[in-house]
Amino acid sequence: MIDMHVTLPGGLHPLTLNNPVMTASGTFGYGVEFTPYGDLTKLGGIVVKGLSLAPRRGNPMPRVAETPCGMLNAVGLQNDGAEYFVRTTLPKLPWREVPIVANLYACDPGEFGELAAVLAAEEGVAALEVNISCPNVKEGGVIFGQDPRQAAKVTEAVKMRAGSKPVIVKLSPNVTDIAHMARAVEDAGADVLSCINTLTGMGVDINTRKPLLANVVGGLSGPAIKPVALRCVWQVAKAVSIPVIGIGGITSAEDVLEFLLVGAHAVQVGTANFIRPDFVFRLVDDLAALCERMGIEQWDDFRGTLKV
Amino acid sequence: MIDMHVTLPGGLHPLTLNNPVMTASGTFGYGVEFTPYGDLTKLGGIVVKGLSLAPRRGNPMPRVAETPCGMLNAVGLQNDGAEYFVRTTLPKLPWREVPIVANLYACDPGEFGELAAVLAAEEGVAALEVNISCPNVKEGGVIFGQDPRQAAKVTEAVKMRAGSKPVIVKLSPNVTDIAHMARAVEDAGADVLSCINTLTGMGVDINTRKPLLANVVGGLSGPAIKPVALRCVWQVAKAVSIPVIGIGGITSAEDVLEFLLVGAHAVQVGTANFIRPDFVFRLVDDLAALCERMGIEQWDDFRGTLKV
Amino acid sequence: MNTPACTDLKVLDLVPFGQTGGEARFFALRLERPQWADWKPGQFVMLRPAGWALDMLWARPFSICRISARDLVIFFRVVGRGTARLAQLRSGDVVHVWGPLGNAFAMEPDTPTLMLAGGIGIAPFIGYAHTHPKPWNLWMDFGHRMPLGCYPFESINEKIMADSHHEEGPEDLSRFIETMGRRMREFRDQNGLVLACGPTPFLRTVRSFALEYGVRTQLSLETRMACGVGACLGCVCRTTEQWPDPAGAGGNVQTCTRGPVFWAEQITFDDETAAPPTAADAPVQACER
Amino acid sequence: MNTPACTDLKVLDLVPFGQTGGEARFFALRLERPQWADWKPGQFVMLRPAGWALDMLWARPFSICRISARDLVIFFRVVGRGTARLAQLRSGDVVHVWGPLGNAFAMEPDTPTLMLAGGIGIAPFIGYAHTHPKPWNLWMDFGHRMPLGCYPFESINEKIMADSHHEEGPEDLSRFIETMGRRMREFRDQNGLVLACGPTPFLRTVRSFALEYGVRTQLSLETRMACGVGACLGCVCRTTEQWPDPAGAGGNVQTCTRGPVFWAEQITFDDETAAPPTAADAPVQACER
Ligand SMILES: Cc1cc2nc3c(=O)[nH]c(=O)nc-3n(C[C@H](O)[C@H](O)[C@H](O)COP(=O)(O)OP(=O)(O)OC[C@H]3O[C@@H](n4cnc5c(N)ncnc54)[C@H](O)[C@@H]3O)c2cc1C
Ligand SMILES: Cc1cc2nc3c(=O)[nH]c(=O)nc-3n(C[C@H](O)[C@H](O)[C@H](O)COP(=O)(O)OP(=O)(O)OC[C@H]3O[C@@H](n4cnc5c(N)ncnc54)[C@H](O)[C@@H]3O)c2cc1C
Ligand SMILES: Cc1cc2nc3c(=O)[nH]c(=O)nc-3n(C[C@H](O)[C@H](O)[C@H](O)COP(=O)(O)O)c2cc1C
Ligand SMILES: Cc1cc2nc3c(=O)[nH]c(=O)nc-3n(C[C@H](O)[C@H](O)[C@H](O)COP(=O)(O)O)c2cc1C
Ligand code: FES
Ligand code: FES
Repeated sequence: MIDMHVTLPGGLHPLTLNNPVMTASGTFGYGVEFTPYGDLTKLGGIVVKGLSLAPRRGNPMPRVAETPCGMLNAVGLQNDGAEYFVRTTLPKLPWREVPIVANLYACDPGEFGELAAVLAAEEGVAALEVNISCPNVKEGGVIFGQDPRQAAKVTEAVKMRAGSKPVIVKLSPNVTDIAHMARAVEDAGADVLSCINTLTGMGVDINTRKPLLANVVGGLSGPAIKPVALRCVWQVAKAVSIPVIGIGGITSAEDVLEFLLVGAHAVQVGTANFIRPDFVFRLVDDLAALCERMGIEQWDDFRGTLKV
Repeated sequence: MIDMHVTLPGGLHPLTLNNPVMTASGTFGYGVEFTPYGDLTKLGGIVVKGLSLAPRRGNPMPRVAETPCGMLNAVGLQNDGAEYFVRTTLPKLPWREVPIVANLYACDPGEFGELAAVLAAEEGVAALEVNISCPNVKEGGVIFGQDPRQAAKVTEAVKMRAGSKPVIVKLSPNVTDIAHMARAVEDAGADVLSCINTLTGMGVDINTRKPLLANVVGGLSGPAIKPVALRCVWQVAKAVSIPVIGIGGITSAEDVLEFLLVGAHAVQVGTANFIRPDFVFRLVDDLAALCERMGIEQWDDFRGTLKV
Repeated sequence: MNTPACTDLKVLDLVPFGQTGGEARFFALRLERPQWADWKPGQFVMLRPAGWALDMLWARPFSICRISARDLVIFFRVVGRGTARLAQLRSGDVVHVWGPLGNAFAMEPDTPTLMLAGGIGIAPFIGYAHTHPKPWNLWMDFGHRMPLGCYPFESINEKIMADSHHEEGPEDLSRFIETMGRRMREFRDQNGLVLACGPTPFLRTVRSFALEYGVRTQLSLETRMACGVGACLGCVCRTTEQWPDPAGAGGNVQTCTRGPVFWAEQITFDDETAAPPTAADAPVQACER
Repeated sequence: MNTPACTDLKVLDLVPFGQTGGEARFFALRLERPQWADWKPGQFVMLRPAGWALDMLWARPFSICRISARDLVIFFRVVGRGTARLAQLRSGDVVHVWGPLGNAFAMEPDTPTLMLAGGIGIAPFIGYAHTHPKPWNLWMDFGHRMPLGCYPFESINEKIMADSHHEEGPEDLSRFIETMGRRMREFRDQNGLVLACGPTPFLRTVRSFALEYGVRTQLSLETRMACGVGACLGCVCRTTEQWPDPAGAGGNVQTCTRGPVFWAEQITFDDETAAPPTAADAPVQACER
């Protein structure tokens, strides 16, 4: 039987996961919401809801809408702030048994640095994931993740204050050339890349003539985007030499292997957590069984072995 | 009851469609394939399979794959060439009753211009649609549709040889800023914009460890991409003053109205033609019935009335 | 509060109410009994048939009507794609169910309690009426647009004092609103409790009466829910300065975990800058939530 | 050729073959009779149940087994998601069907004709055997991996001379290939005709024998199809210099409209640089197409 553990090489403290199946930020709350439905320590790792320095109320309602094989969200990063998380929520999490990854959201590089310092200082935080799908308010609102120089700046700012904690940079698919973005943040010091964040989308109601989201546009996620996510992970994994975490539309153990096949070291499961709250726990079991059935004995024998 | 006709303003010869429902290039053959399944003259317009100057064999197999609420294709623009189309196929089409739009594919601006000249000369061709989702072989393979300057060059080249025929430029969603692209081709003289072409995606088979498409990456289409398409059409319609044709994931009359609501003058139906070959004919009837039910009496009263 | 769980339950049967055949829009769905220790009226379940394709990812929230030794019953109305698919369930089909979710209505057996139900909002009150230890302290006013036989009104009417108000035209609606106002004042005068469940416009009215007349009132909110467990933050409502936790005042709280039942003065409907395109907006779904 | 049409047909019944219960993987699907004027053996239909959600957009192609006064019958094997869903059809369900599509097998009543079928590739030969005016000129060799009862072999065997070859191990396979070679030489010597339908590796073998021994041979290809009407260009196969239309030689032609039946020497399997991940590649689907 396969040893499910996976280590993401690089960095001072390489991140070792119980298995390649992590949860994606914003879709698994702070982890604690799911304790009735499964054993958190069974997971590869838990990426918590995006955290900002100050608490945020988020966007007005409605914030979510269902779409064909997917959903739109514009939650607007509602969260209690990093301080509250560190003081109140983190102690409730089994962080010695399962890596907890903090997901960082800020509006300029300086703020990102401060946030990184707060979170990296915590023993219970195993790694930092930088959400660069946010506008740089100081630079006229350009999205960090759509401009290689801005993305590099954020990466450097976080890296500088992250101490020995691995820094994961989460890439946006809403760009002309994702490989270019990936190289830019790799050069800026990222230890790991995760991709993809949501695709920008929109929905409308023809009866009310209103958008489905108060924010008008939002992020598309779910199985609908899996082909785009696989393409991005494949392009990024070829372009960089640091490990990549695949995200986007995973709803089965087969999907997990698809991402590993195109070069990912691990994956994150997002929208599928809404199919049923025990989804990701079952997925870990399914993955072990599938590997057994397919005779996969080591992740290294399978990862990136796509025949092109 | 609503008068279903719609005129796309602008250009020397504004394009008047029987109704807003056109077929999308590459999904309706040359139209003739569908004569057993419906009356072609019922359609708003027919955009034929992409045409190149010389015949093209297209990509090796496999070329298509099903994905959640969508599909991937990498057909590689197999076609008999513009000459053959003009000589053999066009005369079989009821072009006096339904506008036939030629979809142009070439690999450098000069070739695009020649192609435009051949097709614009035909009385049976009502308009030209320029597919800029192709690599510029002379400029190192950069995709025209991902670089505003290249896209503008192609638009100018086509426009120069198109005579009085309206030139529609079909935008790719695989860019950081589609509004920017739209303005670039508008400035270069495009009469109409259509969007979106497919999203770049990929699929793999974990058993064979091979990509699902021989071409490895391909274009994602179908309901899965509708939220992205709506967002693009909304952004583009706000950015330009020429009319926009919405494309992407339409499978119902409600979907058609969604695109009109965000600002499209007309739509094209692609992948839905594979659900059943009489799909688009039924859709025209459904649309008329829906407008009746909703009390929509003029397209102008509904188009672009989204409340944001 | 009881710990929720996620289980697979078989459909026992699906019983149309009021109408039959392709016309039926109201159903009681009986599922196998889940192994939950406990539940309280006002709580709900998330429900997703195992056979649903991934084109529709989310489960749907429904109030628990009853959990007996043999079954779990919910009552629903077809308003859109998800409920239309639920109406196609057959005996033996498997449904993923998680619950019991959310808080519950206040239960004060000795307090005169008025239940205000609008349309399908009657559902949670079935359990409330049936588990209330002193049903003689319970009253109900029920407003509905479809014929009474479409709703499980009888099963409440046989336990407690219940009045139904058929809204067939605008005058009926204003009469019902007037009645609600009068009844709420009556219950205030008795130091009573008011519980309301129904479409958002109805809850808005109840809330404004509650504030105006100063009667202790709870509202069970309907919002669109993706997860039901507090994780997606898609179902939030805006709190007021009356919110018990000062840190949360004026913020957004999850309806699924902090609600669905709220004290009228602790939340507000007013901040919904772009109000959700709820059932009430779409012509076909005008009458009920 | 007859003009195809797209119609909605009701399911009459779905009969499992060979296995029963959850195990069943082989089925005969009987639909209402369509109003088509005519059809020919080797032609096929595209089939998409009306109840399918949009998560699976394409219809699926199946050979026509039979069209009688009362019904249209196809025979299928569950190999993936689409066929698994087809296996859940119930009487009365509606299916969108378009056809008859494609060309057909050559029918030369006086020519000794050998049908070579691999697995589910037997399907089109049912119609062929039943509509052939001189069945005494027809022979069949049928290779199969699952028990014979899984296939509609009996209905052919009662009409014509048919041999079945159960492949249980590698030796059986080489024996069957040997038999096919011998039989094809026999038919060449009689100036006969060979028709083959089955998984691609099987067709490859038949094609190489056809070319080696110089026997007139037709192959019915299986390719993935999205539209079935020649529009998507997803189902093409590569022609050779023998292709009758010089302009098309060495190009790609649609299997759905120019096939599915091709003369062995007019098409090639060799240009499939990245061979499709067909049923034959996946472990669970090793044996049949
Ligand atoms: C705590 C709670 C308890 C509920 N209890 C019941 C019950 O006992 N019986 C019952 O019939 N219904 C109940 N509902 C409402 C029910 O969940 C919705 O009617 C259902 O989710 C609609 O799904 P749909 O796919 O058919 O509608 P959709 O196709 O998604 O939408 C159709 C219309 O319904 C609106 N809508 C969608 N989801 C919701 C939602 N969650 N709440 C309100 N409107 C929505 C949409 O805006 C749209 O106008 C409850 C809702 C909540 C939050
Ligand atoms: C002209 C024609 C006639 C056919 N007649 C019959 C018939 O009479 N009975 C029958 O059982 N089958 C027949 N087939 C094959 C049948 O269409 C496929 O088995 C079916 O489409 C698989 O769908 P799925 O969703 O279950 O498989 P998927 O989940 O899509 O795929 C499962 C496996 O089947 C392979 N596959 C998918 N589609 C096809 C396809 N069109 N052809 C071959 N392999 C495919 C995939 O590569 C994969 O390995 C025919 C195919 C063609 C082209
Ligand atoms: C409701 C919701 C909230 C999200 N919030 C965040 C967030 O706070 N930070 C972040 O980096 N990504 C966020 N995401 C993106 C997901 O982490 C993930 O990248 C995306 O949903 C694609 O994966 P999926 O298709 O598996 O959902 C959110 C997604 C959803 C659906
Ligand atoms: C099989 C296939 C072939 C296509 N060929 C072309 C083409 O030749 N030229 C072009 O501009 N777009 C082509 N497209 C893109 C479609 O015209 C359309 O832009 C896209 O599919 C999105 O619309 P849909 O979701 O309705 O399919 C093709 C799409 C498909 C699925
Ligand atoms: S439904 Fe997800 S937080 Fe309430
Ligand atoms: S299946 Fe579309 S061209 Fe043959």
